[in-house]
Amino acid sequence: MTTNVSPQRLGTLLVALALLLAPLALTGQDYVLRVLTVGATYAIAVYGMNMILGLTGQLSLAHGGFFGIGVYLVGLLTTDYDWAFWPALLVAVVGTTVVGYVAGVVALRTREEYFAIFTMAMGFIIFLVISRWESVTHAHSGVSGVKYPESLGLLDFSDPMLMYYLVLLFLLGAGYVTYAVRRSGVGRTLIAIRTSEDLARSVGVNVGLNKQLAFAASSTFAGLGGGLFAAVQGFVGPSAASVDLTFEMLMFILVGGMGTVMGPVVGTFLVLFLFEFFQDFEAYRFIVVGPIIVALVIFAPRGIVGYLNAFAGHRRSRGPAGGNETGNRSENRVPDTTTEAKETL
Amino acid sequence: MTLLEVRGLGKHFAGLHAVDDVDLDISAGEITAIIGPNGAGKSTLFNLLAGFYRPTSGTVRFKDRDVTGMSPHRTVAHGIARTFQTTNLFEDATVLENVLSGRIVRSHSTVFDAVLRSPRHRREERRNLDRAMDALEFTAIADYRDEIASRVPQEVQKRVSIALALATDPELLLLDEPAAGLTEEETGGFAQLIRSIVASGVTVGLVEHRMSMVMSLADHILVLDHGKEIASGTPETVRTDPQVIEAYLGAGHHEQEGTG
Amino acid sequence: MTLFIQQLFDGLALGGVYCLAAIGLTLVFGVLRIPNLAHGTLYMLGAYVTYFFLVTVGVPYVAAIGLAAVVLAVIGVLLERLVFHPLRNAPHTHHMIAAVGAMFFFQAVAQALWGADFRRMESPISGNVTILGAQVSWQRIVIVVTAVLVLGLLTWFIKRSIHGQTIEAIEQDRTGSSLVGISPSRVSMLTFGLAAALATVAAGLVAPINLLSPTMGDALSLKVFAIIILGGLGSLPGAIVGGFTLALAEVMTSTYVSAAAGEGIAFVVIVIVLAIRPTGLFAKAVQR
Amino acid sequence: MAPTRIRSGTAVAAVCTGLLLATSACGGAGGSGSDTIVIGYSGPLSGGAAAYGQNIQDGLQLAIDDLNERGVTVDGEEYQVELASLDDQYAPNTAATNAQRLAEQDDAAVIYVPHAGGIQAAQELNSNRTEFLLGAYSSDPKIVEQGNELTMMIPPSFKSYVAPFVDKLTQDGESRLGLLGTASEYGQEWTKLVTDEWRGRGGQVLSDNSIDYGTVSDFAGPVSRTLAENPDVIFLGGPSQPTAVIIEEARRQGYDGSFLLMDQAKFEEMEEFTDPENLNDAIGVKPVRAYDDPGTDDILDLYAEKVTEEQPLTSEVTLNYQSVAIVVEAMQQAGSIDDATAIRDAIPDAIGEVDDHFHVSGFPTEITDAGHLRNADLEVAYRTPEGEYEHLPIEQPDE
Repeated sequence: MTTNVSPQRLGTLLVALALLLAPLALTGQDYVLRVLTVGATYAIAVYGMNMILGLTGQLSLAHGGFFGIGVYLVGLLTTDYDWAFWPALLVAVVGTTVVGYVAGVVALRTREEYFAIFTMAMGFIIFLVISRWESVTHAHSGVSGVKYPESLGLLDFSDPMLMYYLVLLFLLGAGYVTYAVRRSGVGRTLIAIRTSEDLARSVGVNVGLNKQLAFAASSTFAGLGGGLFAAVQGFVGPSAASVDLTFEMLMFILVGGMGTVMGPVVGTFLVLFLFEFFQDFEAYRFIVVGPIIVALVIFAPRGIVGYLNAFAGHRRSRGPAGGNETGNRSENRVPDTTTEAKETL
Repeated sequence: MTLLEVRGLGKHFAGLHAVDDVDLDISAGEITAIIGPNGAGKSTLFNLLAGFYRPTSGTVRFKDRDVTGMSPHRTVAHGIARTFQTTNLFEDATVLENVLSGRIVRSHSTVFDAVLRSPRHRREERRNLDRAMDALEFTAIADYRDEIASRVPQEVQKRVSIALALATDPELLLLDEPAAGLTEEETGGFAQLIRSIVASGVTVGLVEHRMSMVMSLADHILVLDHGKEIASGTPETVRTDPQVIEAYLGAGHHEQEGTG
Repeated sequence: MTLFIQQLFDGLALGGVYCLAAIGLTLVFGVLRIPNLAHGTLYMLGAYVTYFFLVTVGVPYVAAIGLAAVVLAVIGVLLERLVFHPLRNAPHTHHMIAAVGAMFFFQAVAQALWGADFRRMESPISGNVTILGAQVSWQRIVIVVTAVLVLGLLTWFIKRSIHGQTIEAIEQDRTGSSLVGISPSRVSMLTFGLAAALATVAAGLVAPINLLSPTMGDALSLKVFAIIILGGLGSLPGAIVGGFTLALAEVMTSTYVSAAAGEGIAFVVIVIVLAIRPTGLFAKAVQR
Repeated sequence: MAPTRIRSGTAVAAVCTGLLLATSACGGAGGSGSDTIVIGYSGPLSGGAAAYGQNIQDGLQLAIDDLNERGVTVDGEEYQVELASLDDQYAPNTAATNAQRLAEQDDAAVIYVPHAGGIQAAQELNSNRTEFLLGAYSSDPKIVEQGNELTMMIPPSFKSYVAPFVDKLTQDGESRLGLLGTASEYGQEWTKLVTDEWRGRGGQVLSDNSIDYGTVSDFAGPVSRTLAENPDVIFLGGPSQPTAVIIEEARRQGYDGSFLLMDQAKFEEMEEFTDPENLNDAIGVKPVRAYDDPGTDDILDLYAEKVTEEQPLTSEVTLNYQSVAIVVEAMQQAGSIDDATAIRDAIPDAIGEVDDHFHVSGFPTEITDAGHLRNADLEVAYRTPEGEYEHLPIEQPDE
């Protein structure tokens, strides 16, 4: 470990600080706080996508569906079944993990594009079930009156600022887990799978099991994000489980940087901001936003954080860094069909 | 002592007998070479031993344990490591990271250890780093550890793949044409490396085309042709075996890459 | 029984539309390995451009479809040049997001040009014919016949013409074909143009029995993906069989089970098929 | 080396702080001067329901233009009225975010949302912290059943229609009802109500062939399924245009029974999309042009002149048009442009004070305690088998 502060750490610290201090700068601006809070719940789910796509290299398009399951578990349990929020959230997290694991058993039999489309179909089925199973989900009527998290001691979460900090806490947790995984043997395992399944197998990686676990873990994050989303919104409808949402999340992670620790946060907030900013153009905003997305994918295929990391890694000398700290120096390569290694933050 | 015992092993692909009724004993502490013309089934045999293919008949026993048809992640855990004929590395990762990935199979800490940074996890990470560095030094490429794997010279890449295999702490190392495409001089270095691997207590199985290298290195040789064993024994016996000579002459020039 | 016959014909007409749209998508995938999520928007644009020629300019129906197919072929080529060509070496994740960006753009443009409200496009082909007691409209018969015709022509094109053979060559072996002097770049453009034109024909045929709106391609997009996955990515016969299978499954499920089940059946079918055969019905051994 | 490190690290941070600042700044630009009244609107301006969203927007804008022309004075000060619109693509959660933005950044005291999901999501907001009066354009009665005190429900509740529609269409002993409604939120609610009503009278309800009007490529299948069961009456409806296509398809397949139309489908729009003959023997909401309120002719002209001549004016436009006039009048009565509660409380008095010009299609005569704007003499339209429109008064249930 180096003792001086690496650029990645500094960047991370500043992002964290910005997020922590945001509410203080935004007093009386509940709208921005709301965008940030909702964005943070998305970002948590995007960390899940990062786990399966960014680290393990499997493009799962069922993610919006898993998010929706989390949303509806909390939504329905706290209203129709009158549960408290916390146990409902627990059930949402455990429930989506289980659903994710079981879905993974079947889905991971397929590979590459087939896996992508297969999971897209699963996502669509989840959406159809949620939007059509009237007697349970209330279909398009949605669920209103989702409970706030019950207060813990003096903390009353009906205050938007506290709610924000609560979600932020979970977000930091998700970021930390990603960081810890990323620099551990587990992360090495997943990245090995992403780079070459055959080689990973030959060094003794149980490819099937690890993909399975990564898939389940990714849905855990989706469920957590979804559960919090339900509480933040108070009202939920089927659009919280749509395939469109999956693609939005995919956009977040791509803009932020796949496989990086900070990518999901930066990407999510940046794209959401872009969307909000262009709201003033109403329907025509997509004439601008569409090409921006295309341009980002073409010119910054590794995402903002991926790019900054490469930049930082490039500038760093080949110092005595610990193995897992070494940055990626292949930024000049054209992205290959195998997802590239994007190291550390 | 017989480390690996193969009896009646066969693999059929859609009507083709890639490996047919092969017996093989690999003794601990020796170098056993498998030779034969192109398409003889050498690589297929390796794939069967390492669990990449499931045999259609026969048994493989490793350290008196039946490992027939066991998936690769389990054979590696039991101590069988292998390299590939065409160098196969995590190309975008550094040399050290590549070798570290060989430690995955020996790691027991879980996601929770990683998240909680448990003492076990830290101990293990340290040990993994040490073992990886050992492997790099053993293969004499420690200087390249922070280079991106795809950007180092070919010879180094080949050494990385051996270091990667060694990092899994194998008892049996299966090398599939480790010196293919190298110069005469580099090949000499590799022969030296293989000897030192055996000296360090790891048994070696070797698929190789270069007769000179095989004859000078191997303690025991198995000759395959069309998936069948045509001869086996010491280099001396094999060299003079008429069937071997015929197979090699009949197969013509054999100094090429092939899928064995 | 009459109901069954009725639904059979409806299913065949729907299948024809699905096929025409799916073939373009599967060609693009087979040749370029791009899962083009924007395919549905090309279909939508195809419908509007046909509408433009038919209603605004006033050319005859068939000519309108033909002209629109040409316009869309150009748009398809532009899409390939501006969006997918720069991404030719990128992973499919990037293609998908770029396609979403293109989709946003095309939909917004269509809304800006033609408005958000539904449009109706009258076809000169009207009236019914009674087949075995079922009322089948001529438009639907035209759809089936055109689909079969176009599929036949396409097969001929791919087998017989130089360009078609190029497409097939690249589909089968990308590196090999570039060695024999075929420019993959030209083939990419050709494939995209062809795909967009086929989608336009599908849209031009189906528009008179439905309505035009900037989002008309969204639902189709998902289904067409289901079809080509079902058939096996890149497989022409797969797309044809998949198209008709899914259309009939949809129609029959909604008739004999429920309307909601009919909407979801396409996706249930892929989940089941892929769970059993992870590479689709007509999988080709694709070397990557 | 140190400088580069900082530069690269700062870049990440700069992106994020920049984003935060910019987010807080954006939207503020569209804000209001001291002499402006902002009416907020969040509706589907893109995506599948964009046409609907634009109709509502047109209604609001027409009213605002008329009001500005006449001058708006609140508490002695003159004001310009402005419309601030945001797109929510029909997503409830986006609608809520938009509503909050409109309330805080544009200081809109009244915010219109035209879909039940978005209305409910916005109600979670205005019952908590952000205070605004919600102009709820949805005929789903549950939006006023939640007891939200700052909701103003604009159209008649669809509950009002069900019994009279069924009454009319069962006069000759019709007993078999086919279901072919849209699978959208209130399409499903409607289907349920009609089913209950029909069964309650001993009629037979056939299989439910509800489909999503927006995604089905060919309506022939669902239609022939429905017809295969020989219905006497078919319930259907969604956006007018696909509804018209479905009706045409049913007639083409030889159906000669009656249609019971959900209130979202409008006769005047369907007439544009299919031969009006096909619509004979159908019951639905009354076309705007059939009203002879003081302002009806004016608004018909105005709409053709300012918005479009290609499409007919429907109650989607006029009901919202009228309600803006009421809200602004209420502001004048309350003497406040930003106190949502005061504005809501002034509505009962304001209703009677709105200039006749704004009475265009059944102007509300009261607002219920729950917040529903109602016209006591609500009528519906029945298109006879001969193609004439009959107007029938209906009873509205108590709320």
